[in-house]
Amino acid sequence: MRLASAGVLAIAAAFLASCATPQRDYRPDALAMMKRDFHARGIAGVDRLNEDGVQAACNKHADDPPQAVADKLQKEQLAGINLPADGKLLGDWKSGEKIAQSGRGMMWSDKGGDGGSCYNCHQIGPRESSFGTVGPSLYQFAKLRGYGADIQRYVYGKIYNAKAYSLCSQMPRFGHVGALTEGQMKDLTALLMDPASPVNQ
Amino acid sequence: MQSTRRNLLKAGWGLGLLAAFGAALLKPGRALAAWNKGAFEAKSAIDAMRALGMSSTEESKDIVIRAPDIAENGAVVPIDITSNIPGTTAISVFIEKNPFPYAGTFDVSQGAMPFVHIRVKIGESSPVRVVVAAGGRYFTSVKEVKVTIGGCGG
Amino acid sequence: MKQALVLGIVVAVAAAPWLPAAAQTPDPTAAEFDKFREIMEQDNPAELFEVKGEELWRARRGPKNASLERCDLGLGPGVVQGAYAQMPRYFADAGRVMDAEARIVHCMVTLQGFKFEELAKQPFSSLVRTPDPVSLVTYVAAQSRGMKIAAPRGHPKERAAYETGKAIYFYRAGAFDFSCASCHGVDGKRIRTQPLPNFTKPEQAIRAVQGWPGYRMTGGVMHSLQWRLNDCFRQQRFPEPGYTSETLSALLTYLTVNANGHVYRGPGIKR
Amino acid sequence: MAEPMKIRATLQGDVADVRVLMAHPMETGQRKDAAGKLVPLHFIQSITAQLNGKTVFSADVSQAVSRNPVFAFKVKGAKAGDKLSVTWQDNTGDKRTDELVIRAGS
Repeated sequence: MRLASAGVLAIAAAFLASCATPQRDYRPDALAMMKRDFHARGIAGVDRLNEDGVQAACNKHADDPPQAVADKLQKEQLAGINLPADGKLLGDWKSGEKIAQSGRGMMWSDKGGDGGSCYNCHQIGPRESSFGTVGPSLYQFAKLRGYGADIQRYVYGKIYNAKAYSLCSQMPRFGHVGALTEGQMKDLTALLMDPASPVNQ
Repeated sequence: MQSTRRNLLKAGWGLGLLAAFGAALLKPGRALAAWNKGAFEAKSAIDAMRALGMSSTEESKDIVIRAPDIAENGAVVPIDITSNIPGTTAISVFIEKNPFPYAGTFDVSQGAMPFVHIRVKIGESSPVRVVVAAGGRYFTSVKEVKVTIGGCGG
Repeated sequence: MKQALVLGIVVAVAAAPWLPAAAQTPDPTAAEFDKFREIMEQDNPAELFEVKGEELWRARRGPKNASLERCDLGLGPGVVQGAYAQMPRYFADAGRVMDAEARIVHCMVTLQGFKFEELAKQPFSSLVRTPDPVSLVTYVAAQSRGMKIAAPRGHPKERAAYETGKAIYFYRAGAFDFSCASCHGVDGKRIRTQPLPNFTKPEQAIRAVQGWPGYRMTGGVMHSLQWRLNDCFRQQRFPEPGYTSETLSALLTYLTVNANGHVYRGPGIKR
Repeated sequence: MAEPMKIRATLQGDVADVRVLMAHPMETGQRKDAAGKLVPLHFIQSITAQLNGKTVFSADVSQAVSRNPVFAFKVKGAKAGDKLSVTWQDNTGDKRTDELVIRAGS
């Protein structure tokens, strides 16, 4: 009796092990399949299927890379952020609101960059009720956190390259990939940081 | 005059009413007058109502408008309208913020219940006004529909 | 009496300024949409395409002047009932896993003699044209209305398609570093006002299948899952996936298997 | 040209709950096509429903009605076996009539 049940257990354990064991990594199969099946369209070339360093680290570690890996890559990303040469980080918040509203840019149906898609994921101004919730609310951003130069730099830098602050953030790297111009990023920074912006009322 | 009574026009309603009646008489077999170009091309609800001869309207709680507070998509907004006003003959719909607010009239005087379900385009958040004709009088009710932006906007 | 006659139309509802609440659980906007979903589904223009698809299914067409009534959707030649709910599946004659539309297109090519390149040229609906495979897949899907989703996992290629599809789902790349999971990887989020189901969870994965093929209110056209995935990749800032390609069948295998066991309600209506 | 409607009628007592799907582009005249040209106004203007040949419901509508229109209304005094027909006419003069025989309620 005991023997029999032990035997059953052993078989069950072996079966479970065979199911659970060496989880084959299907990522190479997936990439090979995609490379076979995708084609360039408009501005979206097939080179976009290739991972860069940040993407590779995040893909490999399911968006949770070891601290050392994250630190090293974040430092590199931070070093790539070009702050405006004139030292001014605040543009026109009104234009920033328009950029935040537009969900276009960098798709095969676009000519290049366009908007910031900000409202897709964030609550920002008080008048727009159609806002996404993928990212945190930015309503009253500076009113709650302060208007200082360091916070301005952080906002500009975060828009330029969110991965410099959190390696596997879901936020795009707008400046890094050229989706937004310096002027546009200044306008968006103003939307969040200008004391006159409706965001801070 | 009752304070609840809202009158729409300064003058000319008698004429409009007469015109509507005249047209209806000319088209036996069909309850509605000829497709009212003037009303459909009016750029405001008040002008459309004037063209339809809706001289004065009374607010009524007996008109039930079931429409979303927030429409998922302004291209297709479902609206159920039920009139509990005795003797209801027609139900008209005005989407006040649309470029051409008058959306249509539904004649229920010849054997239909005072109910209609429609799906309409609403360009931006707008009051949807319903006017019910009953016993030669016009009753009205309004429902605000908010139109949102869904999807990624791309 | 005439003092009241002066009034213009009274804009009765002075729109109260809508102040968004920061945290909303459960999402009242989504709840409001759900309230009207049933009404919209009750009378769904998708039915117009279902009727058209049935005509196309039975008609002798193409260079070979054949109907699709011998098309094998996995349950034997000509069996349409329940076939949609049991796809994607492995088809030995094609040597690959196919989703419903991929299989229908395969039949149009092999049985009717249509050229794949022609069918793939403009495969998605526009305001002026609904491609035949879209109507056909709507008809086929409708014949699984009320049935349980049961995408098969018996064949090794079906299991491999699931795993490959899963890897594609989580693969971040492109201009915005997005994967499918960037938007559909956590619970309770939304883009603008559109709720984002987390398809990695069985109870939410059904929402990748439910309502498709769907009559889309935006544009008022009928769309299939092939279109849905194509447009996801566009917004993911990826290059374009091939129409009915293995990548899309693999991804659909991952999504559908996750939804197995849920009841499919037939072609639906989408925002 | 005009494609068939889909009509459903469900009897509840002597009231027929009628639901109609129509295939029509309902162009507003404000949309531009792929080439950037305005697509002309093209929309259903009037709808008539007849029960055994007698008009029981009619409507005049504008281009604000959604593409592929859906209407529902309720006809009094209907019974199983009655013939219900629905006709629409658009601004180009195009017309379509479809009909069904009302079946006993469930």
